[in-house]
Amino acid sequence: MFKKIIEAEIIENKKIAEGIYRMAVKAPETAADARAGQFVNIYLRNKIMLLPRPISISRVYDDVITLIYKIAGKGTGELSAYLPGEPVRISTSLGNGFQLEDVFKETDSNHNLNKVKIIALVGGGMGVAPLVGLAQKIMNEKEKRSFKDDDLQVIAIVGFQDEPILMKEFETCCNHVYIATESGSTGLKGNVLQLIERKGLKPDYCFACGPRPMLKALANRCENANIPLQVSLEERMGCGYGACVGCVCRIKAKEEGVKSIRKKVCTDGPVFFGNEVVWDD
Amino acid sequence: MFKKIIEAEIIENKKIAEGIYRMAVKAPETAADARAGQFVNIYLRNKIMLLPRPISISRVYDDVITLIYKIAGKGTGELSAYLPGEPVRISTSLGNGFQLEDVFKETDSNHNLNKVKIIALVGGGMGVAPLVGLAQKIMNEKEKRSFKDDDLQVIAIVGFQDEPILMKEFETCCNHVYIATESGSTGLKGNVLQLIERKGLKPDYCFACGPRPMLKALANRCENANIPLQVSLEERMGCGYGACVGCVCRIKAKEEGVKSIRKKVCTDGPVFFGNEVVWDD
Amino acid sequence: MIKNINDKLYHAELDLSVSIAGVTLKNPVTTASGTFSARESGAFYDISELGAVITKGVSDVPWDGNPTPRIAETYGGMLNSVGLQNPGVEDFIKHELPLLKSYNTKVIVNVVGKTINDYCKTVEKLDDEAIDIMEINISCPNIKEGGISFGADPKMAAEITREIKRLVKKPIIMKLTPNVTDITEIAKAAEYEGADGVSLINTLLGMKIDVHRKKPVLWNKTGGLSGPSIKPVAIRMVYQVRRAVNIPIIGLGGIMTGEDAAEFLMAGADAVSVGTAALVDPTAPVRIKNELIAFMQQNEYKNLQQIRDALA
Amino acid sequence: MIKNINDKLYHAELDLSVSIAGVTLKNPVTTASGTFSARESGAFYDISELGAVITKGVSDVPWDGNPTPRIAETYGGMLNSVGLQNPGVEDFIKHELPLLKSYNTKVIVNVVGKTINDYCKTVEKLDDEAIDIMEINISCPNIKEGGISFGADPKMAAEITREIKRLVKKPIIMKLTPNVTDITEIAKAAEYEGADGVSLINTLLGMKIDVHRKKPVLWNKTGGLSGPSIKPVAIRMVYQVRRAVNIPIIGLGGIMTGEDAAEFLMAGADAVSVGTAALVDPTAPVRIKNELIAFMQQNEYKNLQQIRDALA
Ligand SMILES: Cc1cc2nc3c(=O)[nH]c(=O)nc-3n(C[C@H](O)[C@H](O)[C@H](O)COP(=O)(O)OP(=O)(O)OC[C@H]3O[C@@H](n4cnc5c(N)ncnc54)[C@H](O)[C@@H]3O)c2cc1C
Ligand SMILES: Cc1cc2nc3c(=O)[nH]c(=O)nc-3n(C[C@H](O)[C@H](O)[C@H](O)COP(=O)(O)OP(=O)(O)OC[C@H]3O[C@@H](n4cnc5c(N)ncnc54)[C@H](O)[C@@H]3O)c2cc1C
Ligand SMILES: Cc1cc2nc3c(=O)[nH]c(=O)nc-3n(C[C@H](O)[C@H](O)[C@H](O)COP(=O)(O)O)c2cc1C
Ligand SMILES: Cc1cc2nc3c(=O)[nH]c(=O)nc-3n(C[C@H](O)[C@H](O)[C@H](O)COP(=O)(O)O)c2cc1C
Ligand code: FES
Ligand code: FES
Repeated sequence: MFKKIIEAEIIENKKIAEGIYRMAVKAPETAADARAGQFVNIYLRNKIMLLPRPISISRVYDDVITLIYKIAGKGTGELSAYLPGEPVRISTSLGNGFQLEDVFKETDSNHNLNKVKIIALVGGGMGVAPLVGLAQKIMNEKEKRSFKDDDLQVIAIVGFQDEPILMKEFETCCNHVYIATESGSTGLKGNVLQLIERKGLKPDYCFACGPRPMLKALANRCENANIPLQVSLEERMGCGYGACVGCVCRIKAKEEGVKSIRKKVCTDGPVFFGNEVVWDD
Repeated sequence: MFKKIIEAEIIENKKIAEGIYRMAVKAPETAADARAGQFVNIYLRNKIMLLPRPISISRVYDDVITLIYKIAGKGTGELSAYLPGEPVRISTSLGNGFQLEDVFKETDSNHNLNKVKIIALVGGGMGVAPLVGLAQKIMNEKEKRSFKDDDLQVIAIVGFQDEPILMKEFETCCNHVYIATESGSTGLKGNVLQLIERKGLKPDYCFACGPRPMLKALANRCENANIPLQVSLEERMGCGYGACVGCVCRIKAKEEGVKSIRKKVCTDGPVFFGNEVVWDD
Repeated sequence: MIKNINDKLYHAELDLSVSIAGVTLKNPVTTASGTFSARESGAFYDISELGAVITKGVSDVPWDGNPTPRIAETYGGMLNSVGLQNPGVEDFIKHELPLLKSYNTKVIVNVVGKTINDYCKTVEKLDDEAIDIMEINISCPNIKEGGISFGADPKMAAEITREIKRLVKKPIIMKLTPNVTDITEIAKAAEYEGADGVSLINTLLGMKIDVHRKKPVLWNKTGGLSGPSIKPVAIRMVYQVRRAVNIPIIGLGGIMTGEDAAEFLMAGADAVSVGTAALVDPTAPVRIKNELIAFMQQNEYKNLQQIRDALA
Repeated sequence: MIKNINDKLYHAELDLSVSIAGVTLKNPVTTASGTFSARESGAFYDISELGAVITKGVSDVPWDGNPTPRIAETYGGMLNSVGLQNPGVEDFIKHELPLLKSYNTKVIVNVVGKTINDYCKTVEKLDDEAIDIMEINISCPNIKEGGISFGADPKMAAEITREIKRLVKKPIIMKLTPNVTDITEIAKAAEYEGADGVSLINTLLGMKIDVHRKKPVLWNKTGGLSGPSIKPVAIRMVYQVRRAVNIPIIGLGGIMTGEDAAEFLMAGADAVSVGTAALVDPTAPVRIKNELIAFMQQNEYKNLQQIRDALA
């Protein structure tokens, strides 16, 4: 199937917190094969801004996808003024999402073999957006496999500057939600790493999305504790589909003689294993 | 009084002929001192087009001005999509309009002294737009001075490619309307010069606006017949208010030793006397 | 916008073909180096619709490129400081070229190097491969050594052209930088030394500072400016170079539409490349080809030469 | 957008002043040459609000400029080929200068010429007048003789700077062209010969073809590209020149907002000029000054030097 840029219809575009919006977009071709951790390119109307804005797919319901975005500049500022009923130019789904196969790979027939008992979704700031979709997806998988909570628990560990977002969504799909805020207004005063420490959380598998310093600290912790970790990275993009080599990150090389190579976040990622990433780039 | 760029309200924006629109704009500060032959700068929304679009003020009613424009490119294309109720950024009135003082200068107290018995308004294509306002203005002046048609007649001599515009407006304000079309669909098949010839029209004073070749031929004719002529010129503009010296035309010099000088259409014009203009520039 | 126009449909009336350095392109639209990837661009459109593909720069050995951020957006344009990251010519021949050859289009390989010797090693390896033309990038502003200096000095441009021409049988096109006082000097030097064509322009050297973060947006500080904002400079240079040399010109810089492509042809280009537009709209190269066809039909041009001859 | 901020209101906390070549401007915002006219710009705002006005180019004798069309619009920019039409220095001194002097702002007179002798005659006449600084335009791309060649060659730039410095007591600022391979060479030559400052950039040489009318849009074919589309080139050059010379820099090229002005200051400019923006919005110079004040307040800068020192 060819990838495409489509004219999608805006269903909803609502402020859900200070400077943060949820946009629901009817986009059958995007929704068809979207998976948690993938993103779409949004092409703006103001033609002085040429480059598409990459935004993670937060959730998918039938042929509607939802996007959670923060006003970070002129482009996202433009988005926030779009009205329901108006068209928006977006791409079909881009990048590689989170790999749930890796979690479930030994459990296909007999869930007693399942080694992963607790999955942690670790999110910081806007990084929580794709984790909501992931939580939903895991819940569906649990149902499909008739897993009980004894077989598999999903916990969300999320941190914010001040105002938490998407709490209801996490609460519906997760067994526990742990919150930290820098301001201390909700949950623990501090960050998600301190939260994990303080609550003594011991997940068997982690998925994470958020600011790079958070991801780096978490990767370090997971490596030491031997916990598999998938992270979704962010980088400034040109094309968002692999043509410009603008958006690279450094990944440990598998071949001999080479220490590391630069891979494209947009097409090789944005999701990588935490222990593949060279964090001190 | 400072000149200004104002946010005006669109009252009407209607197609009046193929590719031609009338926009009525509520703009008290522009309307306040607008005179026939002046123009406004329209500042576009699409910011890849930086330069204002100059459009003649066609008519003024109270605090509303009307603009008649043709879709000539992207900028006027954008204008044609504006909706009533929306704002439009325009300037207060710019340039020097037609000088009626010159016509009435010897008639102030006693209209028997009036040497001008027939005023012709000669328009080609979009050039008819400002002449409508002028016709209205002359009618008002006639009333003010209680001139009868014996004292002063106003005739419109207008030419078009195919479809005449603003005919009702001319008919209300003028004693006669003569029409030529290149296609022959209405009136004489030909141009306004041929129309003047054919109908044997002998005005005492002319005001004209239209394509340069028409103005040039008319200026030639008026000079030979010793008929005063005011023409409104067009030139590609940068600023529209006299800062960039982009929009010049060549005007015969009054000083000795210099043949001609370049003057700014936007601030020294757009209206000049036909015999001042160096037509073969 | 016209979509999916079948080339054949118009063959009877329209001839879009152009011969560049002895190689016939079925239409004049190519991809600009560094803005195209067979696998990823091919996910959006059928690459066989293009006159040729121009690959991203390949070098003798793998290049790592610059750290990120590598991309910044500007008013009607963008800056990049990718720094010519590429896996090296051998990897290119093994992994990328077979895929490119699977399409029905010509293959032009963009070559970069830090020394004349680098360039020579790369072109020698490519000369025996099933490629059509080599485009020698002597103009990239994003690497510290070499690169820019070759394209900014007529003597260096002459020398590198001469050395490469001595080594290879395949036609070579020199890709010129606009960051020079007189681009016709460089073009003439390349022509004199036997270059089979020139392509212009590469990016203008630019910079953007984030006044809130108080640092340049790009890690590399400066980067190459591309996109519609630079088109007037590109058109001027194509016009000047057309009047200075007789070899074919591939024109590029800010082409966003079929009319833009026609503007380059009128200025004197033989073919065109689409760069930044393909980042702004992944299907741009094909859309622009189709818009050019529509332009030719509306204005009754039968072939490209008629457009090139049209300028008064 | 903040309007009508009274300079005095902020004097207690904010110091906007800057000293250029021994002349103190009360704020760093000036008008770019060729985009300002005292009478006409003064119809839109109070000229006394600006740090200085820079006049359009004046020459020894009246210049007629180029035929029209002189203006073309481009993507995020514009081309002009006014060709330095002006009534000559004597007319300027008689008719324009008295009006300029009636405002409470510094007067910088832009000077153009076709030969060194032309420049010399003009600056001598201006040197005894009540002006503050002369800006020597050695960079206009719109005239056939002289002009561009002075600014494109370090030797010529040195020579003209030397000759003018010998003649005048007033400070001189050399206005540089971006159409060169290495602008720091020109800046260094000017500094070496005693220039009191440099201003950059003038316009990039560009061209636009009307593909429907099949001819260049400008009568003069090529013209100078200005506006926000060229800002990245201007920022890069100011950044480079700041690190090459010690004399003051007036930075310009595409400044549309107060943040753009701050970007030039961070890149190393001492003051800024607003050109094309004033055509797009007649009140731009004052608006930009007010936006710069707002930027300084929000980011707690107390003076311009703090902005200039901010870049990491
Ligand atoms: C894979 C991916 C997924 C993302 N998902 C989300 C999401 O779900 N919700 C959300 O709020 N934000 C998300 N972002 C960040 C979002 O793309 C930027 O905030 C947005 O592009 C800023 O655009 P702007 O015009 O408002 O800001 P400006 O700062 O004015 O943007 C200027 C330029 O910088 C680029 N840019 C700025 N910040 C970033 C950034 N952090 N990452 C990449 N490019 C950037 C823009 O694309 C643009 O080219 C994601 C980024 C990536 C790479
Ligand atoms: C004093 C004056 C009064 C005018 N009054 C009217 C009027 O009442 N009704 C009307 O329909 N048109 C009028 N015009 C012409 C109108 O300004 C142009 O048609 C319009 O600017 C075209 O803009 P565009 O973006 O649609 O076309 P484009 O061709 O895409 O414009 C591109 C550029 O060329 C300039 N341009 C193009 N044509 C002209 C032109 N003829 N004159 C000046 N600049 C031009 C535009 O301003 C713009 O900068 C007038 C022009 C002038 C100078
Ligand atoms: C992201 C990016 C990468 C580029 N990489 C190369 C390259 O590897 N070799 C080269 O010759 N030009 C390279 N260029 C320059 C383009 O090929 C082209 O000359 C320039 O971008 C102007 O065209 P445009 O405005 O259509 O993009 C690159 C441009 C961009 C935007
Ligand atoms: C219409 C116009 C006329 C100009 N005339 C002059 C001039 O007389 N002397 C000069 O040194 N620069 C002249 N310039 C160049 C500007 O002063 C300025 O260097 C350039 O436009 C870049 O700044 P901007 O992008 O803010 O316009 C002119 C620019 C424009 C647009
Ligand atoms: S953004 Fe272009 S390759 Fe990733
Ligand atoms: S348009 Fe700028 S002076 Fe007339």
